Amino acid sequence: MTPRNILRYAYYPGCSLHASAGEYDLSTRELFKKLNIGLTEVPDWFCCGATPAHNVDELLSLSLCAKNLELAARVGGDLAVACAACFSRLKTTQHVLSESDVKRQQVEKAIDAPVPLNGNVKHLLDILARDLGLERLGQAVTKPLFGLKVACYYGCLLTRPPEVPNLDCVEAPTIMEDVLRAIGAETVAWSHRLECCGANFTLSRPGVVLQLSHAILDSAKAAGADCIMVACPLCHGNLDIRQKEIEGVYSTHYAMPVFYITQLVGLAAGLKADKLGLDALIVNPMPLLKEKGLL
Amino acid sequence: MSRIGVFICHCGENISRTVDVERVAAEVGKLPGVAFATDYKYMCSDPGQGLLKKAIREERLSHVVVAACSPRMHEKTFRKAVESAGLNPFLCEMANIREHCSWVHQDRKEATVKAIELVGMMVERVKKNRVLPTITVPVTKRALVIGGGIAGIQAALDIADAGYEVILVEREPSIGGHMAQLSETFPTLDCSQCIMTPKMVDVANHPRIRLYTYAEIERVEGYIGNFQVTVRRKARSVIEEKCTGCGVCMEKCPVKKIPNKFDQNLGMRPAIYVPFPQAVPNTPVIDRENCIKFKTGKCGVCRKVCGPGAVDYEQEDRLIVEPVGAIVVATGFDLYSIEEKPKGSPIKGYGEFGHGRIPDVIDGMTFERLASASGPTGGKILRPSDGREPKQIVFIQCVGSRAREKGISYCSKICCMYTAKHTMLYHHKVHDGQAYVFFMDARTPGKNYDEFWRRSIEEEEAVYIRGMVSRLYQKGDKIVVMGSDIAVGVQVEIEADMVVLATAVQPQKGADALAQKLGISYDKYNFYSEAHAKLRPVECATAGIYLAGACQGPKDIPDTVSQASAAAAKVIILFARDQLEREPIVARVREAGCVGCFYCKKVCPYGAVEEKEIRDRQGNLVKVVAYVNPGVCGGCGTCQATCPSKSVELDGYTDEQIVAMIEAL
Amino acid sequence: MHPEKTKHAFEPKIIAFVCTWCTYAGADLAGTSRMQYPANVRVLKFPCTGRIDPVFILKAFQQGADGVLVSGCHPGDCHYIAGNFHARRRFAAFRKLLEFVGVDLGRLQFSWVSAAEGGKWVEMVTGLTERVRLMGPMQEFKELALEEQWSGAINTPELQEAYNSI
Amino acid sequence: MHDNPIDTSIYAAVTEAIQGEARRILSEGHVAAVVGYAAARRKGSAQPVVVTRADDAGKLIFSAACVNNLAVYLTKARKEIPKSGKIGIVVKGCDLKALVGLMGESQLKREELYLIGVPCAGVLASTIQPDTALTAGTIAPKCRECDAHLPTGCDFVPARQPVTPELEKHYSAEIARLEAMTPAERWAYWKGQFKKCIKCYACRQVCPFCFCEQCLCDRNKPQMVETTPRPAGNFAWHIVRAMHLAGRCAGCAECERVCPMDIPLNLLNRKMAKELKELYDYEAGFEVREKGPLATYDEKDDQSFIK
Repeated sequence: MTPRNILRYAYYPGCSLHASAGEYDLSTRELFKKLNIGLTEVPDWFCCGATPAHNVDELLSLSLCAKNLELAARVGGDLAVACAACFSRLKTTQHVLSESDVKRQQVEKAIDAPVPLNGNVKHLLDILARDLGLERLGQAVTKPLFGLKVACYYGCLLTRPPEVPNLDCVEAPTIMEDVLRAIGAETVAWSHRLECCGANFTLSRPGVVLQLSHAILDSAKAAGADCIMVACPLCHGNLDIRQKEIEGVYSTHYAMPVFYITQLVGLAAGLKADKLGLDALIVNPMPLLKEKGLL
Repeated sequence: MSRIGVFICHCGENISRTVDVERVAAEVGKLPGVAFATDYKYMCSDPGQGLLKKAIREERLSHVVVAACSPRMHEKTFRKAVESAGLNPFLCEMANIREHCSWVHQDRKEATVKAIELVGMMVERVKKNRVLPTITVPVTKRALVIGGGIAGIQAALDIADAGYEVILVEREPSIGGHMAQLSETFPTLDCSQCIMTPKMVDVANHPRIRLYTYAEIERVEGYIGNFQVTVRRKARSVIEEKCTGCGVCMEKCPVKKIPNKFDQNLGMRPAIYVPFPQAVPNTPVIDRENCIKFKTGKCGVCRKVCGPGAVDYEQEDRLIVEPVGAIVVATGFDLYSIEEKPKGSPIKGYGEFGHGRIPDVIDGMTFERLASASGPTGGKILRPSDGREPKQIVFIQCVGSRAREKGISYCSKICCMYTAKHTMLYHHKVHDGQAYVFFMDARTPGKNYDEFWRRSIEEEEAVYIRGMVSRLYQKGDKIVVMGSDIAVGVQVEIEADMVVLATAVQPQKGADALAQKLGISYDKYNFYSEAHAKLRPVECATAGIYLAGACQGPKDIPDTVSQASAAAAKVIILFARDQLEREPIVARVREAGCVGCFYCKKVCPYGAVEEKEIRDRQGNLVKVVAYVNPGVCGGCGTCQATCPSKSVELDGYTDEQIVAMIEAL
Repeated sequence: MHPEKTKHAFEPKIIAFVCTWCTYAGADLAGTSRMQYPANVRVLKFPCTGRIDPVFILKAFQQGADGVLVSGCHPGDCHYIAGNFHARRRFAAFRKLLEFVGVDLGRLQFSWVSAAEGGKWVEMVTGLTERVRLMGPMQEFKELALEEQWSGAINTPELQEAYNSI
Repeated sequence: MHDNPIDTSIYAAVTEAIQGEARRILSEGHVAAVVGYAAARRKGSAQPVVVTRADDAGKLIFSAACVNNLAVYLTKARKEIPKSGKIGIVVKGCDLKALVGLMGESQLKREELYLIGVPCAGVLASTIQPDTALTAGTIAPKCRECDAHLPTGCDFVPARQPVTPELEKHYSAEIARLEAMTPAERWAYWKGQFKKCIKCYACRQVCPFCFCEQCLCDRNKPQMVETTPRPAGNFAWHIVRAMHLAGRCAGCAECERVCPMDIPLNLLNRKMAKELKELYDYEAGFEVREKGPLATYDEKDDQSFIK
């Protein structure tokens, strides 16, 4: 039997982490290695359908996730998910299928296997804050992020809809702040922690995304944050990649680095910049990190 | 052989639509012992009861079964009718073929079969019914009123004015309740304190009202006419009889900065305090949690400065037992919290709108204190955060109310009106300010109510936006309120200086615990349940206990006062008699079979079982058996179910009656 | 208006022992709210669940009940202060005994239904009726009632005929 | 294994001590009578006896044949017992539990009794000839799981320590076996057992707790339980009996001993005792308690079975 304090997970990176958010994947793997948390990538995983699928074909979207859940169950253990959208879809699928026998039967027919409805799907945040625990996380810190003022950005999917993720309080979560405080960073109180960034509209209706993300960046800046921390590749895309464009459209200046949670925690745990993919960020974080003496 | 009469009611069409009543009468008529069976349109009507009485006389009936609605509805009616025809009322039973049959089934055949069986069961039961003599108990002509808000005050004054003694118990140091906190009242805008304080003084001066403030109900025993109530008088640390109310102690108290609950924590008070200047009694209380003397043992200034020597640090809680005959419950309401999960509440908090962490997002009661001339700002509308006058103010209605997803589906009833009042008060005090109201529906039934609401829009320039607010957040020193205007179909964003939430009306904290002490029922929100929603709206199902005010459901002041007077009238009706007839549903011991194991005594929740010695003629002890005091017995029957030899029996629910019903299956 | 009614091969007999203050009132509320539930249940009213003797449950099964529902006030809500607490212990023990002698506890349902829970009453009655319908008739006690004394088997044709004609 | 002898050598010394103590309390007038065991006519057998004179104290014995629970002679079988004065009684640990229960139910008063406790290694099973040696095979089933070899709280106990080997537990094993069955199998088992019942009511007669003047099952208004020895009535009787003893019976197993049809009656009682121990952590017979587990409650009692 595995001792209780050794953590092992099946790992579902999701498409973004193999593409635009490669640094999230890299930093997650490196950080978990450093923290002695086992990750086994689910063999043969595929897209969860993310934000568009369920608007087009509910059965398809449920089946995609159900199949992934089934693949993950073969690995065994709880399933670790990095992307907020994947997390939301996998959890939603479990929720919908356990509420409706009819849908469950349809999906089981489609994937030709029983859906594991009781397996735990966990976001990385949950694993760091609760499974590992803030105390052990704190012990792993070799370079506390003293003096770094971070705006924790949850986005819309990590806590919503209220009945699904059960990660933290819907309207006033603190899990990100808890993690950051454990690694020595300072967190700012700001208003747009849970707003929508526009997510997938980044391609189809960029105007909407610019407006929404502008409000988020504006609010973070007004609150005195040095940088933003996210736990979702879609949020990251909109806040980081689009930042330059937003500055242009709204004639303003932010230069606000946007980190993944694993990057900041990795930094505090003593990982080097190249192991965390910090060079892959569009808004260059190096000047800030140098200024704060964190490199 | 019994001659049972069975009467099947159509209840208009309520029963006959689904149940073939003629068929039921025909089938039941064949049962052994049934001498007469008929059906009738409305059994409870005067002709229906006449039919019943006539049949009893002409058919020489020995027992009666009425198959109609729930016995909870009309058992008393029919038993009375049977009694007036000369039969013992307890020889009449009801079969419930409406609530338990015609209304819950649609298949006529199934419903008819079920009705026949239900009536058949009752026929078998009634055969075993015995003549039960009524039990009379004396009535203690004193009333207890719990809660010293407007409801309790009104009820206490009415009962006392009728000539009976009243014990008024209030949890806080002063009576007055929420009404004393209000600024002005709708729909007349007269000052709340001006109409409230004279009544408070009346209570204090009334020769027949004994007032216990800073006191709670510890225990309630007994039954209608004969309650024994234990009141806990919490240690006030000031002797009421000695205190003159001069207030020197409060002036000299070195601790000054304790948020005053009466002012919704906006104003400050010392550690020895009265909650507000017009408090009744005007006797201070020491808040032991904040008092230096109690925390460190040093200080003692108040005792030094008190001329009459009224300050007593050693005072302890006192338990006082008061015998009363009736109880009026008037514990009032509390406001819903927008925090995530308020402590001790059965209902989750709203969990939105800043969770109570944005200082300028306040609730309606806080606004009342700001608007009150005797409030912490002297009646000026000022922001709690920086004391500036808000120029844009947003009112949000239905915060928690009618929010099924938050666990509350009811309408809080008073918010539409008080929000309209708030917009007016605001406009009167801040002439260049603008008020916005987000609302779902405006509910303004009541005399002069709709006129009042229209005035707020038409004359006082409040902007009403139909739609709900999705969220609000602090931005600089403004609060950004984001909502929708569904009338126009646009999203609205207002940068407000202050936001007032019309949070839902909820029962007082601890309402459930009090209900359990009293043995009264309450709904899932902890509002107390009346005996009948329409016909007995002020009585509890528990005899001798009456309800007044918002503890029963959200109510405005006129409704509360009306109900309080109604409750008082009920108490006065009860006190008009010297003796009270009580239902003879009590347990009796069959002494021949009793072996004195006293299991009955061990389980009796009322302590009604006593030990009785049986002696022979020479005076030798034969055995010790149980005896049930019929005045104390509550009639639950737990003793009988527990008795191994079934030597104690609950009249009206004997084993014979119950087994007869089971065997009739 | 009327939904299609399914005919079932077996209609169980359900007997419900309820207290008058909470569950009976809850059942009344189901009525005044015009909720619908199977017509199989027959309600016996008691002042309190504390009055319900386990023997009644046994008796009900012996009299041909296929399912028994016992329901009263939620803990703390007892009109008689503590009757339901006593009942809770009594039934906790009694159901273990029934289980031990081989009664399928699927046929015996205990619940708290308050005066405000008309919907829960419907849920309880419907749930038990449907479950018992699937389980089939409660044969055990019925067969027992038909069996003669161990020494008095019906072993002659005349006796058999006389027996059958009863 | 089954022939393993059980050491009963202390019984001779115990007998002597009982006689001595009985003689003393009778002669000093402490008690009006002593209820105990005396040798009966068949070789090695014993029977209950009431000794009222100090001279007769020598009749008292204790052996592996002293199976009866004498508690019943203090309540409903009081005929031969003097009406007034303190009564001495010889009690094994198992019998003492019944006395303790009866005190809790106001049927006996401790101050009216003089308890002579017996250190006991076990007695013979009811099916064994009384002159047989006590072995792992001949010992009574209840003694296999005895937890009261040395009675406590008595007025007098001979200072002897019984040797008590660890034996296979009979009732626990049987309960576990039955619990593992399906409901239908259990029903068949009990049906087979209860079918045998001839309603002689010996079980009721011998039970110290069946002290009701009129048994519920003898009443006819209403008739709660069918009285004829037909399977339906038998079933009801045994269920009612087990329910009425729940939380009270401490397992003297007299019902099972006297049953002429060998119905395992104590098995039902032990099952109920086990459940009440698990549910409410209650064990009958260890201390005088005013309220048994079914005469009291805790607001936090388990209600997982209630919807």
